[in-house]
Amino acid sequence: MRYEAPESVTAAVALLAGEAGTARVLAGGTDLLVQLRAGFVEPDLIVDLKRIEALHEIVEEDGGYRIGAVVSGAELEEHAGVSAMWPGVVEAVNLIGSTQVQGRATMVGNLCNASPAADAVPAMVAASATVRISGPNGRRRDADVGDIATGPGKTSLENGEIVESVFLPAKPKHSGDAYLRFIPRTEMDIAVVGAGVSLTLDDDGICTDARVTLGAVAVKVLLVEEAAAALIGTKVDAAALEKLAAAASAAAKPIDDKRGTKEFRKKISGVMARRAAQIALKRAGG
Amino acid sequence: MVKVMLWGSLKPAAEGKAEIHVEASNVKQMLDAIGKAHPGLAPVLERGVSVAIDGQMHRVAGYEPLREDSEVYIFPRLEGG
Amino acid sequence: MLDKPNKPEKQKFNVVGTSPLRPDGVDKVTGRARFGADMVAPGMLVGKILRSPHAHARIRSIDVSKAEALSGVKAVVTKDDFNADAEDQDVLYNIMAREKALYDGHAVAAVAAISQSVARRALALIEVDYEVLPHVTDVDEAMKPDAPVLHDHIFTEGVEPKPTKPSNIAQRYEFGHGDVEEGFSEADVIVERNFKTAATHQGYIEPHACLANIANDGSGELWCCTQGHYMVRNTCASLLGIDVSRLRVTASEIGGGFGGKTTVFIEPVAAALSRKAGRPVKVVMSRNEVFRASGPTSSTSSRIKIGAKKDGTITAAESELNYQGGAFAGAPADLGAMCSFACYVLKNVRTIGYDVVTNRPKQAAYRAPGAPMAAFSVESVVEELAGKIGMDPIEFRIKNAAREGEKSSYGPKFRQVGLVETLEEAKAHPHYSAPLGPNQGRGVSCGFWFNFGGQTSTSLSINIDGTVALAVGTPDIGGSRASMCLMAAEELGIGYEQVRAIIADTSSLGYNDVTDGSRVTFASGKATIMAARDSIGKLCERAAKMWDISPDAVVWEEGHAKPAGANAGEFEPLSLAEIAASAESTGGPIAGHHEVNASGAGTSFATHIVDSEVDPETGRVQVTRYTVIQDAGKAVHPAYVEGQFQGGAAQGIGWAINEEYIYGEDGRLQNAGFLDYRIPVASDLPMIDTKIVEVPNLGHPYGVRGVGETSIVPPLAAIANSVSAAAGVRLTELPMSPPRVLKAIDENK
Amino acid sequence: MHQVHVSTKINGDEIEYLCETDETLLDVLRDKLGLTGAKEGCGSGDCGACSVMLDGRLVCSCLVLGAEAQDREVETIEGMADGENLHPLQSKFLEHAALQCGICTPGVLIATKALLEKNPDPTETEVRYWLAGNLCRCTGYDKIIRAVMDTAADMRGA
Repeated sequence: MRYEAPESVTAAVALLAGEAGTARVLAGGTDLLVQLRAGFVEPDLIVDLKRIEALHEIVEEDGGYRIGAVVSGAELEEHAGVSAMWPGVVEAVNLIGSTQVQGRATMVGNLCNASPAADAVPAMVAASATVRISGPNGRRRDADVGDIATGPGKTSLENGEIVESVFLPAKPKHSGDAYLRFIPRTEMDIAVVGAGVSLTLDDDGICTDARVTLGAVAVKVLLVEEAAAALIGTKVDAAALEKLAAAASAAAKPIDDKRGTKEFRKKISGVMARRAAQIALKRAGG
Repeated sequence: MVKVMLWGSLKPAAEGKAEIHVEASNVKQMLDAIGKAHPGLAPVLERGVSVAIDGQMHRVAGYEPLREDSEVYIFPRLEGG
Repeated sequence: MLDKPNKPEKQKFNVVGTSPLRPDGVDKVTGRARFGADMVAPGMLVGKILRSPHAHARIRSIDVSKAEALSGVKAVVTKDDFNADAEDQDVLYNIMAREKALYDGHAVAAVAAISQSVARRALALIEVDYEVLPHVTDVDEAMKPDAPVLHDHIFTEGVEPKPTKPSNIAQRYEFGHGDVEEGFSEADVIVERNFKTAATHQGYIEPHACLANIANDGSGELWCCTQGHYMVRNTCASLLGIDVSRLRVTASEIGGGFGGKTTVFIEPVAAALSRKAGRPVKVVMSRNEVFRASGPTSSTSSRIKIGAKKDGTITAAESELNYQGGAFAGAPADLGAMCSFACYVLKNVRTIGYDVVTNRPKQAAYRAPGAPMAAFSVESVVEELAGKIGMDPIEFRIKNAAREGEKSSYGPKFRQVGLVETLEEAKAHPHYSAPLGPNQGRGVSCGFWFNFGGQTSTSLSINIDGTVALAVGTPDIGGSRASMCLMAAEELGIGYEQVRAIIADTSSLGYNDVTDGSRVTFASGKATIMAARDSIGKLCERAAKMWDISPDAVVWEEGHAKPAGANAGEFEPLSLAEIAASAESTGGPIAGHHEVNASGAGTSFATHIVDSEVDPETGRVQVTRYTVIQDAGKAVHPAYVEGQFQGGAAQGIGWAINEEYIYGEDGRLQNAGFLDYRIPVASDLPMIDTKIVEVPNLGHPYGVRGVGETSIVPPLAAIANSVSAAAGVRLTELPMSPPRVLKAIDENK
Repeated sequence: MHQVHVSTKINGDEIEYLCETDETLLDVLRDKLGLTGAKEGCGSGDCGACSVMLDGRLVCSCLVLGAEAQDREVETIEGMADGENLHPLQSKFLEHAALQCGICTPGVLIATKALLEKNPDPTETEVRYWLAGNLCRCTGYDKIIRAVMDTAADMRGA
């Protein structure tokens, strides 16, 4: 196994594209090193992105924020601007692992690891986040966050492509977001169900826009439009929240595994979505 | 005579008796005596047993002295964590 | 019996009962302390073990030739490298599979190589031809007549007539007295329920680790983390077919054991590799290996029936307890059965225990082995019965509680015991009457453990400067060196700081039983006190020599030799330091020794109070308040006694709520890591309040009882009782994980 | 397997080592440099026993490659005391009997030191959540939390 720590995105992409064997990108490493150790992957090349200065940055862009691929959870939390604008996304990232893991783990890594239970992803999708992808020969493209992971451990990224940043758009007035997950303990578990909600109110407190997402209940994050529809046009009152919960439970397509049963996950999907919506509502000033 | 009390599942090997009386002045003599009187018990005794003498537990009691009126309980060998 | 005074020899203490800093403390906060994996030796190789991926499989053949041929591989061992005539055939089979692999994780071969990566590659080159067999991992399934049978030599013992067909039920145990049927007929209220508990793991943070350095002639050294290095020495010698005297075992600092390090797993393998390679070999388990291939607890199923009169008198009690103990016989069904009703005085009682084998790793001890599961089911029924009668659950327990002079449920009469005292303390504790919030419930439970004595050998040397070196042979798993120093200092009449305790290696002291059964502070403590007394006798002789009077005319008081009285003569008292300083001229070194198979251990009881909050929409349980009240006999080092109480409670909370071995349809362990085997993290727990009760054990000069194990007995039931109260429905299966609790709530609607 | 040459700073000392590319920083500290204070309890970032500071961030050294430490600064438990003077946290852990077996203690100390440097006045809940990645199986955390709170109060007063 070769280890390379290039200093530019171009060099990183070239290394990845030029590798005939298996290559893996190292951002925070909190998933990759566990997989290496367990023998799940035996790459021929590891490309460490942390020597690329540009990927450490959080910059304002069009009223939103562009967050570099190797910004750790701890760094994100310390960024007052992002935390104020998209508290749900920051909370979601901060739920990944322990304080120690927060010192390393990145939201892009969480995305590209493509676990169906990734915490950051439902929150990013709820926030309508996009990613910027660099590929061979200077190609660059933007994509919706929800289109990156396609199934457990699988992404839509092509050979040689890396995600260099996430863009969280400017947040409209009277908007709020939240992410909640269900775990048996208070910390350190993988989400049994995750729910992200982002909503916008008008001046009268009527919900004009909403995005509701679920994690860990399908092969990839679910954007539940029926659940969002349950909120739009309402004051996000009890009746609307119940409708949202029912829609979320109905949309969940979970499996039985060591972390929870199908039946349990479906039910909890509704509970988590409802509770997340209540927090988002409060944050929107509702 | 020392009164020896067997745990329930040993009763069949002692002709259904839960209580045996033997002459013995220490635990070794007692175990020898009951093994002789009830050969069915011998394999269990050989594997090792713990005993309680007048309420006092002994994980292993070899030559622990017994009184004429001692009350002894035999148990499976105790293990701890 | 009971004709002794009800006070221990000593009741006024100078240093015992204080909580000074531990002798190994600075090493442990600076990273200097050396644990199992921290030792190195020149020329050391890395040892790794190949493990079965199948729950049950016949091993047709093992081809190690490719592994042996790999550059950097220095030895490969299989079952053929061990002594087939070893005394304990089950341990032999467990450390290296023979004709069959009996569980997912069962060792089948091992390699020693020059590096981790070479060792890993060598394992991949070993070819094992398996014939996969049907498997069984559930206790109830394993007991069925048509279950796959693990061993053709197991015929259920303890049943008449003796079975003619082999089965997975190794033993049936029965205890009890009186007429249970008659007793139930006298009851006004009877509660009968079935329960289940999942297998849990001790969860020590330090994986098993050892460094073996065995010469080709079979003599050598072993360094390892263990609760009993003498046990390791004797077992390894037997499994390798070498003399006990050839092997010297040193116990490293141990990063938690809780019973799980009372047997061997990798030590004989490392020794066999080292002998074959002629070089030191270090073997360290990964966390995955710890879960799959060390010794978790039994999982259990049980049925409990208790009847009582309206006035609260229990008239009869019956328990049937099935313990799944993994691939070999020896599950603590007997201990569980004996402990199940030990908290109560019962006229009519019958307890039955079954020891069942399955395709899982062989269970090992875990803090009061067998008792927590039994207490879970019994104390759940006790709480429910109290509720049906309309009695306060603590009053109900006090009415039936074990007391001095009463016959225990397992037979013998109790000596001086402290159950009623813990219950009275619980009743009076502010926790018991504090208001509860919404969705909260309170539960109580009692617990019992025997506590053991056992073989102990201790040595104490008086140094030239008046300090004392104490050598004990029982590994220190919870601060026992500090307790030993306290007891030696107390007896010698000197300061705690003047005594330093170490854990001596197997060649330096006589045999010591394993650190288990909550025996160390009691048994090694007793031996330490006696060794101190032995040295005091010698100190007095030296003083007598210096004064030229008879040794009988010298007494030892407050750390000084003094003339026994006016007739002995007028001499200024001689301090221990003064006598030590002139040792060379008075006869040479001064030391004390004591060797004993300690008896007189005192049984221990506890009462726990728990508040839990249940999220009715998710079934999630949060323990919000916890109080442990336990009889310590005499708390030698109160802070560590509290630590034992708190640690046991925390492990019990994990067992009750989230910890479980999860097996897939394929018989493989699904959650062999700390991510999905969920032990409590700091944010899961409240502060754990403690109250030490001291009802002296008359079998110890200071009244000491063991404290380490009883603390894990009450939590399962106490939490189940609190969760049941909060959820409004009786929970009968552990762990009370969210899906299970939510299902119970929903079904109760 | 070819080895990577790494120059780094550990507890203030300039250190160079060669490591295999798949070796973790924990492997390097323990097996190459003899700094065995950091422990391996799980190898997957779930127990915190291998906690170290990397460029001022609390991390699990089992989740860092040895090769990544090039030009970084690493602090381990071995560097916590100042000569023969223990760090206040180390002293308080002893005073409060906040350790039993001691295997988790180096990691817990490194983690709590990082906490108090970031937040000198944490609540009990903040301490508990900060330490959620440091498993302790002996103490039930009670005395650890008390030791941390007490140290924080002392250090604020100092």
